[in-house]
Amino acid sequence: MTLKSFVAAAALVAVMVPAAQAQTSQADVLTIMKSSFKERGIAKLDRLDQNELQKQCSEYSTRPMPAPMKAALEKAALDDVKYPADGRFLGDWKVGERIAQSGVGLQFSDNEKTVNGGNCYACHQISKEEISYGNIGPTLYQYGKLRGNTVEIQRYTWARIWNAHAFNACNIMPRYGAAGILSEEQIRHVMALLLDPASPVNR
Amino acid sequence: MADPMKIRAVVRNGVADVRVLMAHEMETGQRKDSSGKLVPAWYISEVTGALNGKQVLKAYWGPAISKNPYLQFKVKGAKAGDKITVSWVDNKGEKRTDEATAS
Amino acid sequence: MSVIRRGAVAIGAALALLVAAAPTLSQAQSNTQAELEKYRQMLGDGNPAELLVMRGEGLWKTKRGPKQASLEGCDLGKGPGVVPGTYAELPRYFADTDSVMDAEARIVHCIVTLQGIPRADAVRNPYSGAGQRQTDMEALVAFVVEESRGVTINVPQKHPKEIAAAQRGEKIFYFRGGPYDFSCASCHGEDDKRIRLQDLPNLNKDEPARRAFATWPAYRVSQGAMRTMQWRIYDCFRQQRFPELDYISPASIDLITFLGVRAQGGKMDSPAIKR
Amino acid sequence: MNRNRRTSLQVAGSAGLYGALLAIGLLRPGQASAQSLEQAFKTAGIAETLKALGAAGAPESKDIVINAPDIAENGAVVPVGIRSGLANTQMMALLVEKNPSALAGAYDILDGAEADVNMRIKMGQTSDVFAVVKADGKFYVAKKEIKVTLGGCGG
Repeated sequence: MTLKSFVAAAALVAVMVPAAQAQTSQADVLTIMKSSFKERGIAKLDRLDQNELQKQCSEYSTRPMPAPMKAALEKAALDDVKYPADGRFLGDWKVGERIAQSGVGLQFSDNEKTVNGGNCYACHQISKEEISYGNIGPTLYQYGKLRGNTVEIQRYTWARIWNAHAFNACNIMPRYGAAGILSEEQIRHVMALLLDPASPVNR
Repeated sequence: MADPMKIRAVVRNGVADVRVLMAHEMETGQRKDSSGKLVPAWYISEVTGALNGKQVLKAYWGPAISKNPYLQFKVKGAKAGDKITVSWVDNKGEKRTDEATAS
Repeated sequence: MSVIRRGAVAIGAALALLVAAAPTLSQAQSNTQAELEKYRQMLGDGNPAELLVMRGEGLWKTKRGPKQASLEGCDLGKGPGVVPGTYAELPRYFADTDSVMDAEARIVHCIVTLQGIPRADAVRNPYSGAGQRQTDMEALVAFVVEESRGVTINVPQKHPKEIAAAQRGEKIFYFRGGPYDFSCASCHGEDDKRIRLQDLPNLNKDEPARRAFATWPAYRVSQGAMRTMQWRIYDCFRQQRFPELDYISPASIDLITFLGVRAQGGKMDSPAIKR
Repeated sequence: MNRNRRTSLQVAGSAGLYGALLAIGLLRPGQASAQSLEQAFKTAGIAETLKALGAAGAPESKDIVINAPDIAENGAVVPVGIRSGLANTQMMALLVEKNPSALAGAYDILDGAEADVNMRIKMGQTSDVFAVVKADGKFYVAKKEIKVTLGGCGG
């Protein structure tokens, strides 16, 4: 092998090895993280301790996750969904709208008394009246009108809000029910915003 | 003492385009501090602009002008080398005057 | 490779959105974007960070601290006393501390070593609060970064510690945690995404990564203050629902190194002005 | 507070004297308008504020241009310009209907200045803004809606 072709080959290898798989280990990173953050108020250091889902989703951020692993994460997420005990899925869409608008809660600048918002408009279009909406998630405008308000759709939507990884492991949406961000009652109100025929979403 | 202003005056076709940045909190009087106490209103209440010492503009402001105020105005009959002077006074009586040469 | 794949996914997603959105809504959205562009352009006319740059320059040249020295002898990577162009090549490895430092860590180092101010004092309150005068640290950073305006970003990857920092930084970028399960990539891994109406740079892509790095520090009109790159990272983690990031901590410098390397070839345009 | 405004007021004399000077043409109307402004800065709503400015019932004019974006990304800083094409423009003011006090700023356009100013204002919410112009002793208005949007994912 000539020096020139060796250099070219080495360069090729360098390009092909994803940087994420270089010598830095996840353990090194966790050590660095833990030494760089401090707890403040409600945000304790244990927030850096990743659960299985977080760990695997981080690991496979830059390369495809093996299908069986993805399926297993999705099954675990779906099994984890807690449906309302009394079978009541829908609350008050007006309260749901306020929850969808609010982005506070769980930050170190919040406290125990802060009522968590759903932050829905940060990522989704929902009602047509709110022009300041994000597009990380799909539009939810006319969500109920397009899908109907059947029990199946209600159960599906509930599960999607509770733990969206049930349908697409490692997607971006927070696990509103599973991670305790919103209460069961709050989720009912958000459900109503999406599904109630009287909600501005469906009018 | 108040921080200096930044004044830029550029002459085109005999008109000086004057842009001024002022360092000021412009407190509305409606904000609460971390202990929940109302922070008193504190804002620039008057600004004057002058060309070679002759007043051409007088502004009266309330606390609805943004923090670190920006003001742009145009002066007729100006040429490069002219002196543009801007002065402000706030509702506590603090004041500041700065000068720029038009280019 | 992953960049290309993600790009393709993003294009697919964008097409799906185009097909799905009703014409009236997408038209309203483009009007919104045009008006926001006008808003941003009008802001660009006068950046209050210029006032802070003037203050920072004065502060840089003022004799302070127990040693009554100015910061004019500070070595920001191009030798003692050289400020122009340095920000565009930071973070970098410094032999005197045997570590990779970003601009803010290096300025703190100079405050401690040249002026004799205790480190704890230098890093105590780096960010100004609501209604407070901007901190000395913010003013100094404003001055230093202004001296690199127009300079090409060239964050070095020569020393093994520089390479290791960028590698750890990439892992931190993808580290999902906290009650929201967010990583940096949750918001900064795809094209043309927004939170509310704020555009999110896709930091996996050259152009947006360059633009993002080039325009921090920036004057944030929503806060009435110029914010530094350290603050940008700190506040992203706050909104990710992580604990509080320490000022100039190793993780922050690793992440900034990764972002700087991703931004290679961009031109510094800071302090910028943003919402 | 408003020490400086009081000073202007004293210079102009009492309101009665000011009016008398105006009437006999010794003072240019629009100049030293501090006396009406003192009150105008305290009023809410457009109608009350126009009244305090002495501009109640002013007609709309197409010669007044409000230069501002339709949408502001943040209410803390909203860039707004007023330009008047009306002959002999003496005073220009900007009012925000839904702010606690409507009057944001007023400008005496003296000899040597063009009737063209740009400023940045705070807006608490989406609102109509009004430009009030006094030209040749008469008042005119123009209006424009500016939408103020919410931002970020932590608020």
